[in-house]
Amino acid sequence: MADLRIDLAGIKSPNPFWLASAPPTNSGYQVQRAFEAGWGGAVWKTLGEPILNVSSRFAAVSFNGQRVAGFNNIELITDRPLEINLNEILETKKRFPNHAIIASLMVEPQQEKWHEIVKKVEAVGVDGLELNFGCPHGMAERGMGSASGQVPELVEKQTYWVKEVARTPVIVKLTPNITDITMTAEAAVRGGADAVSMINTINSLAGVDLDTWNTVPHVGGKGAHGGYCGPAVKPIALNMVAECARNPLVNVPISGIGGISNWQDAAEFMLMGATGVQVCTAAMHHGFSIVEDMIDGLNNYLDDKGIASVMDLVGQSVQRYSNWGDLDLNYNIVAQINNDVCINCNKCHIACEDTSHQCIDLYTESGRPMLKVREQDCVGCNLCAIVCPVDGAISMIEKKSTIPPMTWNERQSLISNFTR
Amino acid sequence: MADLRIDLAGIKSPNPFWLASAPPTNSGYQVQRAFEAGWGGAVWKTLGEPILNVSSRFAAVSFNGQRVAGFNNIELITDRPLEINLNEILETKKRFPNHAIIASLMVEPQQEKWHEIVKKVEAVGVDGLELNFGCPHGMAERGMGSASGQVPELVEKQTYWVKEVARTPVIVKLTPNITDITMTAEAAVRGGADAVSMINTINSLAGVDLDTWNTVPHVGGKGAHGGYCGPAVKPIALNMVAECARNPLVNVPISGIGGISNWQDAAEFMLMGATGVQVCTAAMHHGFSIVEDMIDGLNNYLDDKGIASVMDLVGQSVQRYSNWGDLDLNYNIVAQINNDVCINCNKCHIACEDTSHQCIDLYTESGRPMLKVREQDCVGCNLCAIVCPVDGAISMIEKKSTIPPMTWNERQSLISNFTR
Amino acid sequence: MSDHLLSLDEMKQVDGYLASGFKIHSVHENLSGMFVEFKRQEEDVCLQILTAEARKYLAAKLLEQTQ
Amino acid sequence: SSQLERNFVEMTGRMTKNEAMEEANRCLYCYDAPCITACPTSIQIPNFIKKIASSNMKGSALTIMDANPIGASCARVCPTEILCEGACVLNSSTKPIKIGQLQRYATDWAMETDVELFKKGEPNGYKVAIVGSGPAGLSAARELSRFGYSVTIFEAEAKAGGLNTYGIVSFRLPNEVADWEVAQVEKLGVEIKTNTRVGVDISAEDILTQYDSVIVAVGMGSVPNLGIEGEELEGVHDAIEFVKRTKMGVLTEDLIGKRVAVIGAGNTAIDGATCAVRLGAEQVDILYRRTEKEMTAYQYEYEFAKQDGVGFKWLTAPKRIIGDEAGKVTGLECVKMKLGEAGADGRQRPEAIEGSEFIIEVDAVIKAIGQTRFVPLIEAFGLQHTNGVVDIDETTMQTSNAKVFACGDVVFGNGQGEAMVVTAAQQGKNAANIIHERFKKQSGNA
Amino acid sequence: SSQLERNFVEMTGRMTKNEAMEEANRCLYCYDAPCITACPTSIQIPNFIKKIASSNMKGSALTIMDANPIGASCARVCPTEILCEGACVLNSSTKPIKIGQLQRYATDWAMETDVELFKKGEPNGYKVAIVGSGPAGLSAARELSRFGYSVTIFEAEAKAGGLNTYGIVSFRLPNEVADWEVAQVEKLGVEIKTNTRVGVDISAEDILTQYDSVIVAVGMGSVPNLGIEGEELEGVHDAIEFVKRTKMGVLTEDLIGKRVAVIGAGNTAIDGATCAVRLGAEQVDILYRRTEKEMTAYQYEYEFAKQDGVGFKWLTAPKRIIGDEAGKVTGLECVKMKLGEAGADGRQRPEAIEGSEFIIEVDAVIKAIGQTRFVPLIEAFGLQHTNGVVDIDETTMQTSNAKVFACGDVVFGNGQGEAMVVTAAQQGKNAANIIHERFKKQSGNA
Ligand SMILES: Cc1cc2nc3c(=O)[nH]c(=O)nc-3n(C[C@H](O)[C@H](O)[C@H](O)COP(=O)(O)OP(=O)(O)OC[C@H]3O[C@@H](n4cnc5c(N)ncnc54)[C@H](O)[C@@H]3O)c2cc1C
Ligand SMILES: Cc1cc2nc3c(=O)[nH]c(=O)nc-3n(C[C@H](O)[C@H](O)[C@H](O)COP(=O)(O)OP(=O)(O)OC[C@H]3O[C@@H](n4cnc5c(N)ncnc54)[C@H](O)[C@@H]3O)c2cc1C
Ligand SMILES: Cc1cc2nc3c(=O)[nH]c(=O)nc-3n(C[C@H](O)[C@H](O)[C@H](O)COP(=O)(O)O)c2cc1C
Ligand SMILES: Cc1cc2nc3c(=O)[nH]c(=O)nc-3n(C[C@H](O)[C@H](O)[C@H](O)COP(=O)(O)O)c2cc1C
Ligand code: SF4
Ligand code: SF4
Ligand code: SF4
Ligand code: SF4
Ligand code: SF4
Ligand code: SF4
Ligand code: SF4
Ligand code: SF4
Repeated sequence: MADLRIDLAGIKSPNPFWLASAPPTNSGYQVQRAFEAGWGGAVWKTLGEPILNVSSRFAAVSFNGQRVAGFNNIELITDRPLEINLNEILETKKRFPNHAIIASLMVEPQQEKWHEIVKKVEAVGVDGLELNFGCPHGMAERGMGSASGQVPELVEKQTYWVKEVARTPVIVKLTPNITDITMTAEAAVRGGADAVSMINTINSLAGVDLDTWNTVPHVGGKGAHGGYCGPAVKPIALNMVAECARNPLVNVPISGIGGISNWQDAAEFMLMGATGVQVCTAAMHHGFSIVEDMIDGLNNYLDDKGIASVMDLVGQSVQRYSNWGDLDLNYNIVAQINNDVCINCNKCHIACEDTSHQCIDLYTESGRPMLKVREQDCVGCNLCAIVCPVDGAISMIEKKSTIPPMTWNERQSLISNFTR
Repeated sequence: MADLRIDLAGIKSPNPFWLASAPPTNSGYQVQRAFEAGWGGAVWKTLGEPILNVSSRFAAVSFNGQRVAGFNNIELITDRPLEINLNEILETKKRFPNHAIIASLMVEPQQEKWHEIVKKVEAVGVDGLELNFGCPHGMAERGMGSASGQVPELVEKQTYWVKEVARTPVIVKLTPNITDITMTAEAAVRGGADAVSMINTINSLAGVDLDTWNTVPHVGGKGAHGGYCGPAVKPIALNMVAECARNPLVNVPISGIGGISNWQDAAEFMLMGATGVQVCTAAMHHGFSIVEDMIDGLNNYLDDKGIASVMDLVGQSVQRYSNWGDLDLNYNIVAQINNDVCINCNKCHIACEDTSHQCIDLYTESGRPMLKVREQDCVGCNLCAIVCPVDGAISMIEKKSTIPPMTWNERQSLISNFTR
Repeated sequence: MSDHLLSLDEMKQVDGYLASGFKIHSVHENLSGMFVEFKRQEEDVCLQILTAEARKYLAAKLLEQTQ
Repeated sequence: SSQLERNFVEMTGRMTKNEAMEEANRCLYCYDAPCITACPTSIQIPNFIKKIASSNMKGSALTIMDANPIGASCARVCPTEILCEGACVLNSSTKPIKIGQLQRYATDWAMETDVELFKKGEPNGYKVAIVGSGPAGLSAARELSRFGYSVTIFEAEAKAGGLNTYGIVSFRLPNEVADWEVAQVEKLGVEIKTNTRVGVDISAEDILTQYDSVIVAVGMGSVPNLGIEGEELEGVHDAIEFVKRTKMGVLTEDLIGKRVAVIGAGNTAIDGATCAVRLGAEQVDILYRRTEKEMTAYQYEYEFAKQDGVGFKWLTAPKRIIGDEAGKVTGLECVKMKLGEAGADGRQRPEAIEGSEFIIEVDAVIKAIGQTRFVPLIEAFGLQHTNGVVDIDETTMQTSNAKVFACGDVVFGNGQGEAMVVTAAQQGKNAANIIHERFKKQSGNA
Repeated sequence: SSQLERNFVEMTGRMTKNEAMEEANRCLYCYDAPCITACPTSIQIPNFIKKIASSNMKGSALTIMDANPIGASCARVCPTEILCEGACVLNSSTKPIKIGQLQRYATDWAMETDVELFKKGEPNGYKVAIVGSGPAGLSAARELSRFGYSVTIFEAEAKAGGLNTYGIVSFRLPNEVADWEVAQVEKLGVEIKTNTRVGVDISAEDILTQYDSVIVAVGMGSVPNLGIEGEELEGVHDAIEFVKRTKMGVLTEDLIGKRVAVIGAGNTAIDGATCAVRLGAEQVDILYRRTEKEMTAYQYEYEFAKQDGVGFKWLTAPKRIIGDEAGKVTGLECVKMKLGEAGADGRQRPEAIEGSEFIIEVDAVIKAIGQTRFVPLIEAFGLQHTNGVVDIDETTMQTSNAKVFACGDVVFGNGQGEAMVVTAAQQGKNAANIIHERFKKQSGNA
């Protein structure tokens, strides 16, 4: 039984699985159910001046018939008055003193407004604050959410205002709708943030109904851009986490968010630098009980690897993430096909033939169809292994290079000495 | 049999399906195979100073066991010399005079360099040019690709340089790794672009191997951010297309790219303003032949709707896309459950209970389990319908509102008159 | 949890004031919801509206009053 | 009785939309897919399945019906596990795609929406006569009509469709399906003269002179006699006639609770036996003079018959049918067999074991030992044949008369062809194609 | 012979990884899932399936085995279509999740990796004796040991496992599986005294005095006599003994080519009949005095037997077993039955039709008409019983002696319990839980 407890910038929770600020954390009833189900923490649905929501809010995209590969919403922050939320936080904290409750906050970019709300929520005993500079729609039009979050100076300044009064750790939640997220992460750190969390949702439109020509979702025949999340965004989020983790100026813990559906995703985020994770879509799809396998699976993984504490995972892969220019140009892998496992769908052949390097040959041996990679032509792109439907039929094998490692950067600097 | 021909800023093709600039358009052999299979056009793999590629280039993410929900690559532009590519373009154009061949170009941000390459490629008879300001990795480190594409001024200037000499239509391909894509789209238009295309790939990291702790893919144990594409990115791309389409300053045709896997996706992009589409991942996953159903399905759709030409689809839904502040706050829908179709998985109940508004009741009627929505508490969020695994079990029904339509913007301006 | 009954109640209160000759004088929104000042000649009452539904309703009434 | 009627309703339900989508999304969309090669009509299986997944239902149905004019019937009656599904690559990793069921899903959509799938070609002035409106004849007619030929089908029976209409049991192939396929062909302008038996109502000669080309697709005849005592007794049936009556809706109650012996163990025997079970027989046994191994019924038919409770008596041959004074069957004398030397066809010959005779009590005997050939008709057309199997060039389907082509069951036998709906359909297509190729050459349009 | 051995190898292959992943991803992860309710041991099915999908194999196996100490066997022998799979919501939209197969996939993983799933509890000084090491006894032992009890099992046979080891045919449940489950329990420190028949090798009284609690889980006895002439002849078998021999690896060739009659149509009859087929019998018939409708074998067993070629003779009862002078079975005289008035149990009573006697030639007769009860043992423990079925309180499993609990087949009958491995396992858990609850109350730990 590994130790699953985390300490993220001073916020402690029994395990690294928090619910992200979103519909699942809308009320005390819900957060208490979540804690009962095993969630280690909850970032309360963003508090601020209560807004109004539209009817028809969410849409999802399926992939090959599998539901909720991605999720889209045009919902705003809480539509309930602050006092009601604070009462429920108080009550929840009383019932679950060891679970983390973080208040997500969003107000207009004015010092007094931030001071006011921070004081109010800290008064009821939250374990930390998360500043929502991320929501991509609705609020942005009022200068809040991502409208702030896309401007490093505003992120820095508002973080600073919060830190002026906050006594609990402050997490700054970043928007992914930005050219370079490390810029806002750095700004948050400059403003005094104790941690950063990412990602909020990505600007998106789920689809167009081919019968009515309405957007999906639509509100009385009209649509607006929503925020995208769920499994589909995981690689985008993971990169942003990794970029921040390897940036020396972003020297604070990271709370990873975006497409986390199971313990494996969580472990990947943690290896890439996240101290804990937050989940929204997976809980909305399946209910709170999915945390059971998240906890169990992560624990079994750690036991299996002989790792005593989940905190020991944090950041282990960060140093392996670098720039393209620092990759070894002379490292070589080639595809190898195991014809005993291969089921002869020929997908690898046609993928390589049409869209890669035309080096998988089809042939017949004693009447049996076979495939073979012409290794000398194979560039090791991985495509065949990616499209292959059976485990173990295609392996990517390292081919020792005859020349020593050299990166693009090394090469260019070497060559530049000879450019006369 | 509908007319599938398109005319995108003067570039004509027998149908709206083009291969995007990527591995599938790497050589004449491939592009010719593609045209034989039915593709209407091809944007040649980006030409420029030939680069070097690393071994191990691609990775993909699965969703619930379904392969290639998203695709990730750390590949750069062509690694073959310009002359060889030009010869193959010439030959291909000769064999397929009615198909569109567009040369994708990327050189360092210098006027002569652009002039030189434009003249060379136009000399072999391409139908148009696409300026690649998008690739998110590798090239950016040399000031090309998205490093240019993220700076509106650079986009404008370079487009202008190209237009100085170009005699064929110029498409500017935009990067999605940007805070606001309409900014660069506008810049391209200011620079004289005849069209814009989007999206290129999104910065991403496909995953971390939980056994080796290496990045996926890795080059000799090291990774770098790649570009994300495939079905997962469609909602992000669709929104960017829509935002440009509804922006009066981006008054040029749009070539839609990003996650297009079938005719339905293509139709959605066209309704949202794209004049044609480009495809990469779907072809890499399944080979060129998938275009057959794209063409056939689109044609049947148009016939079915009684639409004579595919060009009549273009932009039909654009005017329905607006800002959140312009949505009607008083439009109401509620969920209704058809217990005859329902299979009693209770996913809607737990989704609403844990993560929405706690208004789906479970009860039993003559021994049969049943579900019912308490309509007065239902906010019409759609979540239950999204998670429901059977078609037709949950319908979202419009509830006539007792109060007239009013948008957020209308409401705020109304209220502001009373804020004394 | 269910806000429905509360919102009905709040809307009823709004209706009540309007029916008895009050007019909406001012509205003010902050962290605690919406504060509506009704006036009837010299009479002056302030109502705090908590629920989203009632806040939408109030805006509709405001529109009616201006038309 | 309504219970009997229910017994004859199509057994297999249609896939639900969820099921079809799930299955369609499982298909790998193989390149150079082995399932296509295994389908005699080479339906572009990955393509039609992809189209289901992309909701291009018309395209899906069209892909199927284009390659196979009898695609809706085939979806139900093909022995898929030895054809397309048997070749599916997923046999080796999970389970094969239910190609037949998906094919049914798509063609059912076409039947229900009654969408127009094909158009008659521009008339080219060339006339083709087709004798027989079974799968082979219909398939040839459909293709020829699309090419622009004026096509007339002569059909002896009152309804077109051949064995699809009169032969294959309705709990596997309901009449509506065969009827729809016939209607599809008629919509293309093909004239089907039913109740017109060539050789009786019109002579072969007349046809040969009136038409530019002739396709003979008459299938096979009735079940031959066993050549034993008692075949004339009441209660002795020809399996094909027996099934045909049920297809025509005649569901009599006279077999309820009775004992039935079926002679033979081919596809027809299975259909006869399972029909007898569904007509209420208490005990139905298939008697076969060889063993399980030599039986020609398919594995799935065998399994299906066993589920229906049909018994199998191997190495058992009938010797005499026994009747009562009223002329009704009461029993069957059988003899035990053993397998001896291999015969000319390479199969071990069954030999009677002397003195092993025994009698079983039965109320009905169904003969299902093959089908006779329409030798007089074949000879009236002047076609060379081998034991009633029309000799053809297997690639062109051409008979000994350059103007006459033959396809379907009429060319099946002696190691030539396969007696399946799907091969009949393919052969019909082949005949049509070769006619068209020749015509184009002749008229210099090549 | 090696062909015979192959006949007894497990029939159903294990799921491939692809297959398991595909199936696991199909599961909807229902809330308050009906499959759980339908599983007598209430395995958290959506959870164990989700864990397969997330590659948390240990978690998956643990979820199963935690709820069901006999989970590996149950994965193979549960009549899933009337239990978990029958309740799966996907029955209504596509096809049910193959829960049993997935359960096997996960438990096979545990068997192969031999991972430690459970740990013995902190010893609490309390001693429990369990009589019988079948599913019920093992299940109780596993739970008690986890709670901290010192547990001793007394088992009459040479190997532990009960009918899992000696009863259920190896082509459905190989010995390795039952052995592994026994080993899992032994690893928790449970002592299993095999070759120790209570009442013979140790008295009930001794046990009652030496232990704080006793669980009687002795199952049922052998098949009772038919009470007809000829039962002593060579070739007459008790179905359970007959199957047991095959489980012990004794695969004799003496049935090859022979005719076998099985009397009875319950689960044991099916196992006996299909074993006979696999031992090479040419003709195996199940004789049952009632009809198909009344038969107690499950639908899947019936279908399986039919596929194996087993014949079914309904409304047929044995009257006399006929032997030759050497004392070997040669035939069976039967009589036709009809269903008469409903008896006390509500079922129509079968009545012989006078004069309908007939003789069938058989070489062996397998009796499978139920099982006897261990009445002397039950009485030695001083337990109240009804016709040998121990009377219990169905929620606490307590017998008339407050110290003694009973579970499994020994309490099955008269409408009480179900004779299934999975219910035996659940009852074993229940008995253990109630013992523990009482203990906690006594020791004031509640
Ligand atoms: C009981 C049964 C079950 C079968 N089940 C299957 C199955 O499950 N799957 C499968 O693939 N195949 C099955 N078959 C085989 C399949 O039906 C045949 O292979 C197929 O129908 C052959 O098609 P055809 O067009 O050659 O001949 P037919 O379908 O026999 O059609 C020939 C037509 O020609 C007509 N005709 C004959 N003589 C004349 C004449 N002189 N003038 C005018 N018209 C004439 C006949 O009336 C008939 O309509 C089955 C066959 C039988 C008998
Ligand atoms: C042939 C056959 C096939 C079956 N197939 C299935 C199936 O497919 N699925 C299913 O769910 N169920 C099946 N069952 C039923 C299932 O095996 C039983 O319900 C289950 O084994 C009962 O478990 P138990 O622990 O109560 O008894 P048993 O498994 O009978 O175990 C009782 C144990 O007590 C021992 N014992 C008896 N007397 C004494 C004594 N005096 N002293 C010490 N030990 C003693 C016995 O040797 C035995 O080991 C089948 C049963 C049979 C006979
Ligand atoms: C319907 C919905 C509402 C959301 N509301 C908020 C919010 O109020 N505040 C916030 O910080 N993030 C909000 N989010 C973003 C989530 O907290 C989270 O960042 C995002 O969904 C990515 O995680 P996921 O992929 O696990 O869903 C919302 C997301 C959804 C789907
Ligand atoms: C391996 C790979 C290489 C690519 N190379 C280029 C390129 O050279 N030039 C370019 O403009 N886009 C390139 N792209 C981006 C594609 O053209 C396209 O914009 C992107 O893949 C989104 O489309 P999709 O979702 O259909 O794949 C590449 C994409 C991939 C997957
Ligand atoms: S790795 Fe790439 S180049 Fe090599 S065989 Fe596979 S697809 Fe072809
Ligand atoms: S993709 Fe895999 S299974 Fe298919 S042919 Fe290639 S190696 Fe074989
Ligand atoms: S639409 Fe939303 S609020 Fe309404 S019942 Fe469904 S999940 Fe609940
Ligand atoms: S999600 Fe759909 S199928 Fe499941 S219980 Fe709700 S309405 Fe029924
Ligand atoms: S026609 Fe028959 S063999 Fe061909 S694909 Fe269809 S079902 Fe398979
Ligand atoms: S072989 Fe199977 S998986 Fe491949 S295309 Fe054919 S049906 Fe699909
Ligand atoms: S133990 Fe049996 S009933 Fe329970 S889930 Fe497993 S297979 Fe199903
Ligand atoms: S009922 Fe079926 S789909 Fe639902 S959880 Fe159980 S096995 Fe999965």
